[in-house]
Formats: sequence, C-alpha cells, structure tokens
Amino acid sequence: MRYQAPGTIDEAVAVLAAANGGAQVLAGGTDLLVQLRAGMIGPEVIVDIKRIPELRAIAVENDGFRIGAAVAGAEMGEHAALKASWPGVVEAMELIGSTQIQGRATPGGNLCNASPAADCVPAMLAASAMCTIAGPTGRRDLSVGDVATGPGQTALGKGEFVVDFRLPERPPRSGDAYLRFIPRTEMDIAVVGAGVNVTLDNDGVCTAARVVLGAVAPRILLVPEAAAALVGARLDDDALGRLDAACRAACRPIDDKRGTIVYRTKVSGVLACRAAAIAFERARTS
Amino acid sequence: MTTNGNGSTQGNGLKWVGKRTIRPDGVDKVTGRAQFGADFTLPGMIVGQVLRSPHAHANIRSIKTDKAEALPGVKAVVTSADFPELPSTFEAAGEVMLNFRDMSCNVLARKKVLYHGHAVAAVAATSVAVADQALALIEVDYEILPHVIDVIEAMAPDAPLLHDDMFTIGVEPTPDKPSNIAKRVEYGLGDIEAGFKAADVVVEREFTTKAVHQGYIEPHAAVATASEDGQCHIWCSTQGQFVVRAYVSKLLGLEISQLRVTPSEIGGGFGGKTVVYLEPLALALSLKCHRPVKMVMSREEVFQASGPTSGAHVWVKVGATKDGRITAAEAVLKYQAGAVQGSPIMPGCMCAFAPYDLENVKVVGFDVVSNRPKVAAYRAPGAPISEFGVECVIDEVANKIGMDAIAFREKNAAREGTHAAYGPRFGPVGYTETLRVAKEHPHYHAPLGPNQGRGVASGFWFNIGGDSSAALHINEDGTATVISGCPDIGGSRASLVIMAAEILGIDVDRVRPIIADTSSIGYSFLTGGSRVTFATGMAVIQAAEDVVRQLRERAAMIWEIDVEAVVWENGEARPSGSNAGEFDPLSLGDIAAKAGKTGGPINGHASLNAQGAGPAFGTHICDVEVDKETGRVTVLRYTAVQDAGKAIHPSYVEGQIQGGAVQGIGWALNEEYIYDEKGRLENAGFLDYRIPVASDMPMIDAVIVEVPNPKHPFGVRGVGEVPLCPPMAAVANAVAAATGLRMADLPISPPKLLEAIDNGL
Amino acid sequence: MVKTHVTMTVNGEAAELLCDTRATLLDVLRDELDLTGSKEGCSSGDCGACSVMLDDRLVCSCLVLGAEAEGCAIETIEGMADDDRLHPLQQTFLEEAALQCGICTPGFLVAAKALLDRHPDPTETEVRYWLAGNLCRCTGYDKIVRAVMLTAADMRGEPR
Amino acid sequence: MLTSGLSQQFTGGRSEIEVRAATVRQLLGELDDLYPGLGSELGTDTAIAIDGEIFQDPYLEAIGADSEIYFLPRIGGG
Repeated sequence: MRYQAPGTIDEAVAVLAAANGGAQVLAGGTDLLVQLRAGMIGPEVIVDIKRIPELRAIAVENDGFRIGAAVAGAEMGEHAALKASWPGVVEAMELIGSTQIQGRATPGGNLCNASPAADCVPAMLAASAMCTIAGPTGRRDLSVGDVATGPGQTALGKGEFVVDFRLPERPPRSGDAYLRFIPRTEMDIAVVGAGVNVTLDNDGVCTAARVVLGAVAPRILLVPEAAAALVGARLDDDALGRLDAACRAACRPIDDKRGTIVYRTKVSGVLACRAAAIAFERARTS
Repeated sequence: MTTNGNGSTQGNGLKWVGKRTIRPDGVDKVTGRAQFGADFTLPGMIVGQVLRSPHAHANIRSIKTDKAEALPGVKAVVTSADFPELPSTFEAAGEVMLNFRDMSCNVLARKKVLYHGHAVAAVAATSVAVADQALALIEVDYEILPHVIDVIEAMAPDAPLLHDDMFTIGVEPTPDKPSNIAKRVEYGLGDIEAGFKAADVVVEREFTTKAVHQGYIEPHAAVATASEDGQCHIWCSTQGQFVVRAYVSKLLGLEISQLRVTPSEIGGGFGGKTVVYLEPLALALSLKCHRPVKMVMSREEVFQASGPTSGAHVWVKVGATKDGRITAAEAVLKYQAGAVQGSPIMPGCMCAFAPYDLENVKVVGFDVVSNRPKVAAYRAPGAPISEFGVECVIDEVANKIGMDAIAFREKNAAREGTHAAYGPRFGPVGYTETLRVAKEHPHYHAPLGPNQGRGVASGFWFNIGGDSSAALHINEDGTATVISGCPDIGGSRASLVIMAAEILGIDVDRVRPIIADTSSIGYSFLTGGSRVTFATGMAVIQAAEDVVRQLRERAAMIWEIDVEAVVWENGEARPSGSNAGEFDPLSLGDIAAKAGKTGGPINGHASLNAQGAGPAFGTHICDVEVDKETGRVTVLRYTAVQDAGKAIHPSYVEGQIQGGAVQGIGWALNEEYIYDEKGRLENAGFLDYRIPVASDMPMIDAVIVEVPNPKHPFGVRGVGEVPLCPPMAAVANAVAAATGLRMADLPISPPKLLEAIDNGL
Repeated sequence: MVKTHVTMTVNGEAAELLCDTRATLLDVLRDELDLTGSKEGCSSGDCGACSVMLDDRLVCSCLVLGAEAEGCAIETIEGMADDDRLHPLQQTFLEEAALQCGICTPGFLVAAKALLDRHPDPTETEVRYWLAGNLCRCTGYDKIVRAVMLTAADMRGEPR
Repeated sequence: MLTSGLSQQFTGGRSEIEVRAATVRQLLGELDDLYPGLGSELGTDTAIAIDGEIFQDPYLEAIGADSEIYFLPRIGGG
C-alpha cells in the first residue's frame, strides 16, 4: 500500500485516475483506518486529500457557505458565522464521535462512507446542501442526498471525489436543527437521526420545511410528507401529530444490534417533533 | 465523600493508616513511564498471533500448518498437538483446584472448537504482517456442528451437546445421558414450604442477565522466552504472577523451577486477568524457536476469547408477614459457564440471600455450558447476578406490604451471630450500619421530579484471605523497601507502605514498595477476592513487626541492656523506663548504620495463609429519570455506602466503590454480548459493547462505614468486590419507582424499556 | 513492504523515520520512537488511551497514519511534565487519586490539558463531554472529573 | 455438624452428623470411616467454617467439644 498526499485537486484527480480503482480517498480517516485495520479494504494507494488547501477551507460565498470536504468537525464548530447560520448542520457534525474524533472527522468522509446512520448528512440534506465533485471528466454538482446510493455505496465514478459542500443563504425567519438517539450520551452510532429546516412568516406560520431521517432506511431519507405536515401550520399538536405520523410511515428500518424496527419507527417521530420544536424556535428568534 | 468512623478502636492514635497519601507508583503512571503488558520488549523479540475459530461449534477434522511454517519470517507454529493431553481431573494449582484438561482446551482447541474466537493455532514471526499472512496459510478443516448460546436452550434435553462426557454432578443417581449441565448445587436451611405457608405476601419472579465483560482498558499481553536449557521467563499483565507460573507450567509439563514470571503494571483486571490465554501460547512458541515472543490481544480478541462473566436465568420467591418479617426465601439459578464447566454458580447461590436473617431458605444452582467463551471471574463472581434478582424481589415485597425499602431490609438484616443462608454464623458485620447511614443520608430524603424514581439495593461478598508473602528490607540509611508478590491493580502499593510505615513509626515516604517476580519473593496468591490489603497487608505487618523485634535487639546490644528493657516508639528505640538506664533514643537510621557491627543486615520476612477475612456489605441509593418517549434511563444521583472494616487509604477505597458502582450501572443499562444466528459475537468492540462514558455518569458519593474486622490488626475487610453487587437492582428498583414497570431482563436498554412503557407491561 | 519517509516534531524534538504506510501514528510513537506512554486499548478510536496532540488538535493516534504526520508537531504524555516539574493536572491526579490501574491516565491527562488550554473555566458537564472519548473502567470517572475541575480552579488562581 | 451441597451424595442426603474430633484432620478421618470417600472429597477443595470463622485450607485447626462446623466450597474472587 502506497500513501500519496497531492497538493491540488488536479493532482488528486490524476493520482486517482492512475490507480484506476485501486485507490482510496483519505480525509479524516476515522472510518477508513478502522476499515483498513479490520481488513475490510485493501487499497493499493491511499490518497490523502487534507493537503489540498481548498478542501480545508470554510468560505462565505454568495451569502451562503462553501465548506471544504476535508474540514474537521471541530473546525466547523469553531466557525462562528457558520454556526450562527446553520446551527443544525454544525451540531450534527459535532455529534460525530468524541473530542478526539472531532479533531479529524470530516463532512466529506461522513458523506462518502455512505452509512445510513451518518449524522451530518440528514442535516445537510435538510439544508438543501449541494456538493462539488471533481473527477477525470471535470467538475459536477450533486445534491448531498444523491451521493450515497446504499450502505457503503456511492454515485461517485472512478477517480471522482467530493471537493466541497455548499450551503445556501440562510433566509430570514428560518432555522434548522438535528437530533439523534443513541443509548449512551456519546460515542455511539445513531439509532435514529432527524434533521429539520424550516422558514416561518411573520405570524410564525411555516412557509417552507425540509425533514430528513437517518438510520431508518438503507439511505438517508428526505420525507416530503413530513415537511407537508409542517407547511402552513404553526407548531401545534395537530402539526406535530401529522409530522410524527408522516415520519413513522416513511421509515423502512431494520432490526440490528443497535435497535429494532419498532423502536426506530417510533423514535423517528419523537425526534422529528423535538427537532422541529428547536428549528421553529430558532426561526422565530433569527 | 465522607468517612463515618464507627467507634473503630483500631482507628485511634494512628499516624499513617487512614491518611490520603500519594501513591508510590503515581508519578510513573501520570508521566507515561509505567510499563504495562504491551510496553515490554526484549532484544531479538518476534511477535505471535493467534488463529481463531470463525464458527461457534465445529469438529476439527484436520489442521495443516506446513504452508505457514514454510513462509519466510515464520519462526514457529503451535497447535494443541504441541501441548500435553491432560486428564479431566481437578488438580491443585497454587491455591485453587482446576480442571487442566478444560484449561488446556480453552487455551488451544483440541478436536473441537467450542465458540466463535476459540484459539486454534498460534504463529510466531518476524513481524505482525508476516504472522498474519501465516495465519491465512493455516488450513483448518471444520465440520460445523449445531450450536447453542442461551442457557435455558442449552439445558433442553435435545440441545446440541458440547461435551459427550459431561454427566451432571450433584444429582443422585448420576444421569446416564450426557448433557450441557455440568453441576447441580443446593443450599438451604429450615423448611421453606412451612415458611411460605406462614407468609401474608409472596412475590415470585423470573429474571435474566446477559454475559458482560470486565472491560479492562488494557488488552491481554505477554512476552515469553525459553532458553536452550529449558529455563523460561514470562513477562505479562496478570493479577497473579504465581498462578500464571502454576498454570503455564502445568499446561506445558514444566517443573515450576523452570519458569519465572514477572508481572508488568496491570491495566485493569476485575477478575479477568486471573487466568491464562496468551502466556502458554507465547511460551510454547518460544520453546520451539528460542526467540522471545510477544503476544498482544486486539480488543476484538479480548471480547471474543477472554472471559466475560455468566449470563443467567434467575428465579426468586420471597414470602413475608404483613409486619415485614421474611418467612421464606427460595431461588433457582442457572448460570452460563461458557464452553467448559466452571461458572461462579456456588458463590452465586451462597451470596443470594446472605444479607438476610432467614429461618427458611433454599437455593438451587446449575452450572451450564454453551457455545460462548469460558467465563472468568468478575468482581464478586456470581454474586451480582443472584443478588440482582433477590434485591428486586425484596423491593417488591417491601412495596406490597407498604414498608420503606430500607426499614424492611433493617428488619431482616443479617447481624453478628446470624446464620448465613449458606450455613455458618456471621461474626461482627456492618450490614445494619450501611442501612442506617443510607437511611440518614440526605440523598434518601431529597425530592424527586416527574418521571424520576429512587431505588435502593444491598450487596454482600465474603472477601478472602489466603497465601501471601512479604519482605521488608531496612536499607543502610534507615529507609525501607517493602517487597510483595501481588500486582497493584488499584493502589495496593499505597496501602502496603502505609501499614509498614505505621508499624515502623517512620515517614511513609521513606518506605518504597516493589512487586517481585516469582523467583524473588515467596508464593503469594493472586490479586483478587479483595484480599491484598487484608492478606498481603497482614504479611507486611508481620514482616514489619519482625523488623521491629530485630531493631530492639540491636538497640539492646548497643546499650548493653536486656532487650525487654527496649521499647520501639515513633521510629525510635528507647529504654523502657528509668531503671532500664539513661540512653539517648536510637532512630531507625542510627541502628541501620550500625547493622554491620551488630550482626548484619536487618530484614523482616513473613509468609502466611491469612484466615479470618471479614465479610462485607454495601447499600446503594440510585435516582433515575426515564424519557418515556425514547426509553432512555438517565442516572441523576448515586450514593454507595459500604463497610470497609478499616480504610487504610480512604481515596482508593472510595475509588473501588465508585468504579464498581459505575460498572454495575453499565451492566444494568447497556452492556451485553450480542450474538447473530450463527453464534458469532456481533459487538466485539467498545463501539457496540457500550461501557459507561464520563458524560453518562453523575458524581458517585462513596460513603465508607468502618466496622472493624477483629481478625485484622487494623480491622481491614476488603472492598473491591461488594460495589458491583447492588447497582443492577438499585437501578431496576429506581426504574420501577419512576415508571411502575418491573424490568426483570438486563440490560434495561431503551428499546426494551420503551416497549414495556408502550405495552404498559 | 512500502515505507514512507516521515519527518515530524515530537515533544519539541525533530524525528525522522521510515514508516510502513500501514503503520498508525500510535505504532510509530510506540514502536519506532519508544514513546510507550500512549496506550493501545482498542485501535478503533473508541477508548482514547492513545490520545495525543497533533498540530494542537486532540486526536486518537490510532486513527492517524504515521505518514499523515509528515511535517506535524506531536505532543504526547511524555512531553507534559516540564523538566522535573509535573504539570498541575499530573500533580492533582496524584493528590486526588484520580487513577487506579493507570492505563487510561496518559490519555485522560493529554485530553484534559487540551480542554484547559482552550477553556480555563469548564463546567462539570463540559468536562464530562470533553472526556467522553476517554474510557476508564476503574474509577467511575468521579475522581478524574473532580481532579480536572480542581486543577482548572488552581490554574485560575482561585483558592481551594 | 452440618455438611451441605455436593457432599450430600456421600451421606445419602444426611446433612447433620455428630463426630468426635479435636482437629480438622481427625474430623476428615472420622468422616471417611463413616462415609468412605467423603473425608478425602472434603479434604481436597473445601473450606471449613468453625464456629463461624472460615478457613480456606483447613488441616490442623483445633475443634472445640461443641463446635459448629460447616463445609463450604472455597471462595475465589475477582
């Protein structure tokens, strides 16, 4: 196994192309090194993208944000403006692992690991984040929701990798939130995750919403029915009841060592309602 | 944290005992200097790796190792063929009786693999990478057999059979058909039928507990070397260098004098490092290639192949009168032993009802094998499981008759002279004191909020004594060295030097401890059973008294008076009175400086088999809050009261209590071995085997009660085991108080509790 | 076996070595540089016993390739004491008996120092969450959390 | 003088036996005479409680005229 740390995106593309399939992109490494150690992967070459400046930067861009794919979770948490605009996205990223993991783990890695339980992806999708993908044929844009196609599977072609994420401008009277359930208070993989992003009018009525669930299906789940339950409503029991029901109906979870079908289904509604309450409050006070 | 002195006469006038001194090994451990198992290296050292079974149960048709042996860099390969076949008899090894055929089969599978992760072969090579390649080249032809994981299923007549020569011991007549039930045991007093007839209230309930791992953070590690003349040396992380010597020499057919074992610093054990896994493999490999061989388990191997404690099925029935007197108590305990016999079923049975004064009691226990790793000791082996069921039922009975949970326990508590449920009468014990202190603790009277509940539970452990040796060397400048044979797993060096300094009457900083290898100190049983401060402490005290006697003799020589006329006070020899003569006191330093002129070096020694270990009790109070929408249980407040007899170093006594309580909370809420349908362990790592993290826990208020053990010079009982007994019931009782739901199956994980809440179970 | 040339600074000293590309930073520290104070408890980033500072970020050295450390500054437990003076955290851990077996202690000390360097006045909850990636099985965390809080107060110059 | 648990298979279920003996060694001898095999069984891996005090390796311990004796399995620990 070889290790390469290209300094530019083009170099990285070239290295990946040359390896034709035998290469593995290394961002934070918090999943990759575990898989390497367990013998789950055995690449010929590891391509470390952390030496590419653009991939390590957070920039304000047409009133939104451009977040490099290899930015560490802790760096996102320390970015005051980003945290003020997209608290849900930042708190989702910060939920991943321990302080030590936060020093390494990246949104790019979390997305491309393609786990149905990824924490930052539901919040990013609720925020309508897009990502830039670089490859041998140039650049293309993809919604964060379309990168993972199944557990461990991505839509990335040979030699392609994620360069950055783009969060839109935060509209007035809008807010987002992400909650997950884990058995302990830290260090576990999400049993259920729920990201909510809402915009309100002056009367506190919801004019736009996106609700996304994690760990309840083979892929991160955007739930339009759940969003519809909120649009046109204030945060009252009826709306929450409809949100709860829509989330439960959308779940297609499995029984595994981390949770049961029954449990995940029930808790998806509970978390969506709790996340919605936080998102509404943030929208009101924004 | 507070210390409730309890009129301990031994507590009076002590200079060092009871002081919170800085531990002698502390600086090495906060600077990274301390050498643990995996930190040790030798010149020319190579590494060993283990090939493990991918199946839960299979016959081994053949093992072909020739390709592995041919791989460049491979220095040795061993299988069970390299180990002598041992008879299935219980033989003495050091202090304990063990079945060495079973131990040998667990170290390396013979004919059959009995669990997922069972060691099949081991390789020594010049690097981990080469060793791993070699493992892949070993061809094992398995005939997969049906497996059984659950204890109840394993007891079924048609269950897959692990050992065709296992005929249940303890039933008359001995069965003619083999089964997975190794043994049946029974304890009892009085007439339970009559007892239950006399009861106004009877509560009967079934419980299950899951196998849980000790969870020490340091994986097993060993370095072994064997020279061409057969002299062997092992450096390893263990709770007992002498038991490693006894086991490994027996497993490999060596004479004990051929083998020297040096213990490293030990990164946690809790009972799990009282047995051998890598040590005999590393030595067998070194005996073949005569290179030092280092072996370190991965975390996955620790979970797959080292001992958890038993999962179990527990049935408990308790009857009481309206006014709160228990009239009868009965329990049936079925414990998983793992792949070979030897669950802690006997102590489980003996401890079940030990906290109570019962006229009519019966406990029946079964030791059951299944396709899991062989269980190993875990704090108070067996007791936390049976006491969990009993303390839950005690709580229900108290509720039914409308009596306060502590008052009900007080009314039935074992006291001095009480016949323990397992037979003998208790001497002075501190159970009622722990109940009184718990009842008076502000925690017990603090208000609770919505969805919150409070639970109480008590626990018991015998504590043990046993063989210990110690030496005390007086150096030329009057400083001293304490030498013992028990690894320091949680601060015992500190308690040993405190006791030595107390007897010698010198500054504790002038006494340095070392833990010697098996060739440098007399036999000492392992660190376990809460015995070191008690038993090894006794040996240290006797060695120090031996030194004081010699110091008085030397002073008598120097003063040319009768030794009877010399007293030892505050580290000095003085004439006993004016008629003894007028002499300036002689300090330890003065006498040490003249040692050569007065007969040579001054050293004390003591070897003993400590009897009279003091039984100990604890009572815990736990507050929880339940999230009724997610089933999450949050521990809000926790208080643990325990009788330590005498706390030599209160901080490390508190530490034992706090650590045990948190391990118990983990056992209660999240920890469990999870198997897939093929019998493979699914959560062999710290990610999904969820031990408590710092943010899960509140502060743990450890309250020390001191009812001295009359058999120990300072009153020590031992503290390490008891703290793991009460927590599971304390948590379950608190959850019951918060929800009205009796959760009888551990762990009380969110999916289980939410299901119970939604079904109003 | 492919080796990668790596130069880094470890506890202020320059280190240069050839490391197997599969070797983690923890392997390099322990096996190449004989800095065995960082411990391997899980090699999956779950126990924190291998915690070190990498360019002033707290990381698990078992989740960093040695090759990734090229040009980086590493701080380990061995660099925490200043000549013969222990760091206040080390001293308080001793005084408060915040260790039992001691295997997790180096990781806790490195992580706690990283916390106090950033937040001199953390709440108990902040301390517990910051240290959630460091497993301890002996102490139940009580005395560790107390020691960190106490050290923070001392370092702020508050009377005990 | 009581025995319990496993040893009952030797005494045909009897759990209370009167024996004259001044030491544990003599006691085990007497038991072997009464129930062949029992004494040596108890001698190998059993602890004894004499009037409440547990001895893990009993052999020469003195026994009083009306001492109460219990045979127990030896206790280990974690």
